[in-house]
Amino acid sequence: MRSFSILLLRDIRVAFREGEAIGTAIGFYLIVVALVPIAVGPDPKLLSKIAPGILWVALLLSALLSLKRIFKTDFEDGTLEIIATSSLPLELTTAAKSLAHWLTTSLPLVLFTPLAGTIYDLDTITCLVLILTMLVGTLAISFLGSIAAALTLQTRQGGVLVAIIVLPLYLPTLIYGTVTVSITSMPPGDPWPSFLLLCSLSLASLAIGPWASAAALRHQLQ
Amino acid sequence: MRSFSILLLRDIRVAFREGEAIGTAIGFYLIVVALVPIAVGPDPKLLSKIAPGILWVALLLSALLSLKRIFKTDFEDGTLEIIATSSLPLELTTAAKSLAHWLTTSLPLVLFTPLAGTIYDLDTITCLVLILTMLVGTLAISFLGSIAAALTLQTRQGGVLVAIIVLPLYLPTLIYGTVTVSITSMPPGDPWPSFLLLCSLSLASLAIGPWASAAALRHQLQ
Amino acid sequence: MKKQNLMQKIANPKFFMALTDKLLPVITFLAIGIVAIGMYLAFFVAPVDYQQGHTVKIMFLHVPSAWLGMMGYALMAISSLSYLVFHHPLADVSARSCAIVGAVFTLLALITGALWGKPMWGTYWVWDARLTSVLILFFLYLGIIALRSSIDDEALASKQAAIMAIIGVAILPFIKISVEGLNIPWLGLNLPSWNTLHQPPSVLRSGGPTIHSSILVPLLINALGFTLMFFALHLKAMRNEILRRKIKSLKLAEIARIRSYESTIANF
Amino acid sequence: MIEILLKITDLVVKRSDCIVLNNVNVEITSGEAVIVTGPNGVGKTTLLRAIAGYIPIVSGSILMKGIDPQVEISERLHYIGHHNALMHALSVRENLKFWAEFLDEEYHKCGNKNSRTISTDSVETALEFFRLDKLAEQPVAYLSAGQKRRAALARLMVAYRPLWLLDEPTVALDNESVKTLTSLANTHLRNGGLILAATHFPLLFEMSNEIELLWPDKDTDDAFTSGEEIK
Amino acid sequence: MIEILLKITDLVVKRSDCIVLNNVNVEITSGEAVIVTGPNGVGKTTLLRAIAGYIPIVSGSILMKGIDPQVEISERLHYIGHHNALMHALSVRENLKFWAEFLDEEYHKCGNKNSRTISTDSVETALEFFRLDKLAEQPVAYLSAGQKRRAALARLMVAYRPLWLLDEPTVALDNESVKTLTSLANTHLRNGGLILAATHFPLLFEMSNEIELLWPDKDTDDAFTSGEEIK
Ligand code: HEM
Ligand SMILES: Nc1ncnc2c1ncn2[C@@H]1O[C@H](COP(=O)(O)OP(=O)(O)OP(=O)(O)O)[C@@H](O)[C@H]1O
Ligand SMILES: Nc1ncnc2c1ncn2[C@@H]1O[C@H](COP(=O)(O)OP(=O)(O)OP(=O)(O)O)[C@@H](O)[C@H]1O
Ligand SMILES: [Mg+2]
Ligand SMILES: [Mg+2]
Repeated sequence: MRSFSILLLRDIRVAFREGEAIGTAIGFYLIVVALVPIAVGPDPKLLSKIAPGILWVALLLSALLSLKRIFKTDFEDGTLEIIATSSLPLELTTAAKSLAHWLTTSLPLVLFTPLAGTIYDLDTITCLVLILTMLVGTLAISFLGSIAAALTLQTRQGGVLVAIIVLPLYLPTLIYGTVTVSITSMPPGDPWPSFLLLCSLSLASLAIGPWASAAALRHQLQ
Repeated sequence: MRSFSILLLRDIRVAFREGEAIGTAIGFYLIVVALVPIAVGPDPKLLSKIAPGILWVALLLSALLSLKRIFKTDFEDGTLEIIATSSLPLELTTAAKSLAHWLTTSLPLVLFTPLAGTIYDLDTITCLVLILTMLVGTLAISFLGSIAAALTLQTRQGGVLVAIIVLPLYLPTLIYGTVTVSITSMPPGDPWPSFLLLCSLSLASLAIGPWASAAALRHQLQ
Repeated sequence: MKKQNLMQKIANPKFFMALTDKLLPVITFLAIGIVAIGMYLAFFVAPVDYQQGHTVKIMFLHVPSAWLGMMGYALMAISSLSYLVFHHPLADVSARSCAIVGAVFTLLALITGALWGKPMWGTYWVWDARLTSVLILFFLYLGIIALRSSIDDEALASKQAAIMAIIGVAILPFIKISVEGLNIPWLGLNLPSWNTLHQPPSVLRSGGPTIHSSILVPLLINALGFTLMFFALHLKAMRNEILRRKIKSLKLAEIARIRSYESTIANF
Repeated sequence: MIEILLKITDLVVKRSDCIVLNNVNVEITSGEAVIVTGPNGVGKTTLLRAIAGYIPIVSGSILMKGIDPQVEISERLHYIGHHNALMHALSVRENLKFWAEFLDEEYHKCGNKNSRTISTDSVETALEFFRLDKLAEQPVAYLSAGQKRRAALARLMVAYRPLWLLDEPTVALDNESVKTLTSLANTHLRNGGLILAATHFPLLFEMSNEIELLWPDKDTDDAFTSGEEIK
Repeated sequence: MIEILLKITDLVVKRSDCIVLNNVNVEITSGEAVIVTGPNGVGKTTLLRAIAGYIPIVSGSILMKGIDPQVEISERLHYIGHHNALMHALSVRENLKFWAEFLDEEYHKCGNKNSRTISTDSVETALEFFRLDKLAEQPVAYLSAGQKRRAALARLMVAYRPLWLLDEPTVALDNESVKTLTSLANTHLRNGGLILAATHFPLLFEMSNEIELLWPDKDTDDAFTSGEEIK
């Protein structure tokens, strides 16, 4: 699929070009991470206790808010219409765009988690597990998110509405992600089941996401 | 200023009309509030400890993300240009729009805080103080926020960059808001100074906001 | 051409380039020299703190960079203001350079501070007022840089960044207040310092420094040296920016020529 | 009827540091229309936006005689640009009502007595005049390109401004609607209005001078040639 | 050169459940251009978008003979709509390059042998043809209305598609550029291409039939009168 990769590359280029999408997502992530302790108060024990949860939520939010970008611009300037006249099935178009989003947003966020971790002084193992779960979980974020992005294309609401629509879909991911971390951090208990469940969730979203968002897009092109 | 009120009313009407701006903001707020316990784990003492901080952050974020709306639509469909050809000074235009944002977004969020509070079982007094501080603090959010909204009008970045630019400006509000609450909840200590500071911060933003965002807008009508 | 006063002279980019061309090496040399002296005093003359051990040496890097991080912002705010008022490009160039250099020094303060925190407080980071407020300062720098770089139209970007910088200057008093609290008797306002572990200022405080001269002297020398280094970097960055704009304006001239060239086709 | 004069002298305007308008001179008096033509990218839109006060001018002057000096020029004009300035969420009528109230009120304040006061029923007149009355309740998002354009043009009727700046007003209009627009413009001219229109489409206003913007050429720095009358 | 035939029979299309197109019939053969005219809001854009497959059709059929049946019609056409489909952040050249690679590759896959393969230097040709070569490096955001439109039209050259759907292609174009477009269209027709254009502006293509869409009147449900030849 050459056109798949062309689309992917172009989306990545645009993501880099357009006001450093990546930088802002990371910035938002770090800021949320920084806000919580300021608001909650500086008790280190308390913080390291809530750290994994907060980091997950922060990641979720900052990935979410960049979701709108996936289709919005292309839709408004008519690019999506033209892409639809190519032989690349709409399902693959959405897949390419979700993948681009994962590469340009979710992945960098995950890579910045260690830094955030030190700020909450998480111990190394917990931090590693956290990153691992995030790597898997963010796939679900990008691919399920594209559905909401497609659904909310016509509303001028932007990121917030997207968030509301997809957050329920993310709950399982969030729950099993954090559960896996918390189990590993306090030994009695086997993290594998929940981790495997997490993986299967991501796989499922890989399968469903592109298809569903393509369906959603078709109606909007009128 | 009749035209001021006309603009205000029209903005409010649009806010209600366009994809339920208000609903989405509230939804986002409640979801974030609901996510944290899920992610952090259901320990009541822990939760009620972090509650005020989390609620404040959630409020901040959900108000933030609707900020983009303030100018974006009007700018893109050329309405702002025409408004600029009226004798209503641009400063008052921005003031009207910030005020509309406060009425249609910040205020409803504050009113939903008691509900959120029950999730974390906050005691009544703390909850009341929290709401009071939020009422004052959100003014700063809407009026400082309009600056960021105006500054980022030309960037295709949308909500996230707005957040990054404006969050540092909010921190004082956030800090003195939460400090006030925490002091009242654990008696030794006088909450007034920090509360007064909070009020003065909001007043300052009322004065600076419209002026600065008007300055930022002027350059963009080109 | 009419007589200019010194300020106007310096503000003229050509003259500025010529001037800094001479000045820059001198400043750089001085900076390196003084820092060398300061560091020598710091490491071989200043006494080893009985409780902090050798880690106290970090202070000589940490404190100056912290000060310069804040000074950088102040300088940027001033430049920005004068740009909005006088529309002089040089002011904008200065503001832009400040953002980058200032951010670097702030980052330096954060890193050295964090490294110092490990032995002192047992953790790299605590959510203490001073640390947090400096972190915010850093975010402010980043936000301004991001804003500038995410607006295509450079003229617009400069103005927007300037406004942002001026609004953000509120952070500087906040860094102070958060640690030292705020006490305004005639307002009946007495704000306790917001929770802090960090050293209260002992040099920049009303009522004179409170630390022993054997540490104060090398500290101040270092501070002087780093300040010079700051300006060296700042001037260098300004020169680069000016050159970059020269190139860009040449490109634009090319486009202008082309637009008129296009007319020759259009008129056929 | 008071005589109004718009006088633009030696106007120089930059677009991102490259000079687009170089020493442009235009003069428009009451009852006169000036039509700016010229190749794409020569600076028609830039000229209109500079007059409307959106783009800061590098040098030169834009003066309007015959209105009270307190009032900004930008408050005495209608600008119809490439964008339609319609809120897609609101219906056509709601959009026009908003503009009527918002701009109209302005007009009262700068209180120029000797011309008709605008009431909200002017909205209905405008709707009918542009044959939008059937579509009045539709959200703007549902209109066709030309219908949107007509709704934008209807703004000219709901509030009185002496100077009209029209940037390619006929875009997407069918011949019928072009006639409608022309007749509207002519009545405006007869009432002593001023019109400055940039277009590629031949517009037949009464009393219109055509003016052609040309590419600046190196030797002369006068980018402007006043065209011949075409009454 | 293979004969291609686009056959639209008894097309019925709804827009938010009110019938816009009622029993429309059009036939276009290789080398022929059909120009759809009609008042605003009669359904020109709707017709084009229905053919491009954006709007689901209620009844009737849209067939294209002469292309291999596997391929969707939507993959054999260029659609130039009201939007320019240009990324404002990217430069003109980057935009065209993207379309060239993206659409071109499609073309190779459905492998229609007997027409020239498009290489990326087609981008340069297109840029020169529409006199955009000097502006190629500018971000699209900096272009004037007409320059943007030209960049959009350049898409027609960077990838070969037999059927062109042009919705008011001349919007914001100066006469010069209209000529450019016309000559491009004519070469396309000579190479056996098909063109369906909706416009209010008289376009002079070789071999073009004009067809006028009329408002559906209550008694007869045929909204369509096939217009006379104007060769
Ligand atoms: C990332 C962590 C840190 C940050 C962001 C930070 C920031 C600052 C700042 C902004 C100042 C200038 C204060 C003023 O003059 O108003 C300062 C001074 C100072 N810091 Fe830190 N600091 C950090 C960690 C530490 C640590 C761990 C120590 C050692 C206990 C320390 C000791 C000092 C001392 C002694 C001064 C000089 C205060 C004076 O004499 O004015 N800092 N720091
Ligand atoms: N998105 C939409 N939803 C509902 N109805 C629509 C929509 N877009 C257009 N319509 C209606 O469909 C009809 C045809 O619209 P269309 O855009 O096809 O007209 P058109 O012939 O292109 O007019 P124009 O010459 O102004 O472009 C119009 O009456 C319009 O009100
Ligand atoms: N936002 C902008 N930033 C920088 N340059 C611009 C901008 N908009 C337009 N330009 C440049 O200014 C010149 C004049 O643009 P303008 O829009 O005034 O042309 P125009 O006469 O309106 O053309 P058209 O007939 O296509 O509308 C063009 O060469 C264009 O490249
Ligand atoms: Mg124009
Ligand atoms: Mg149409």
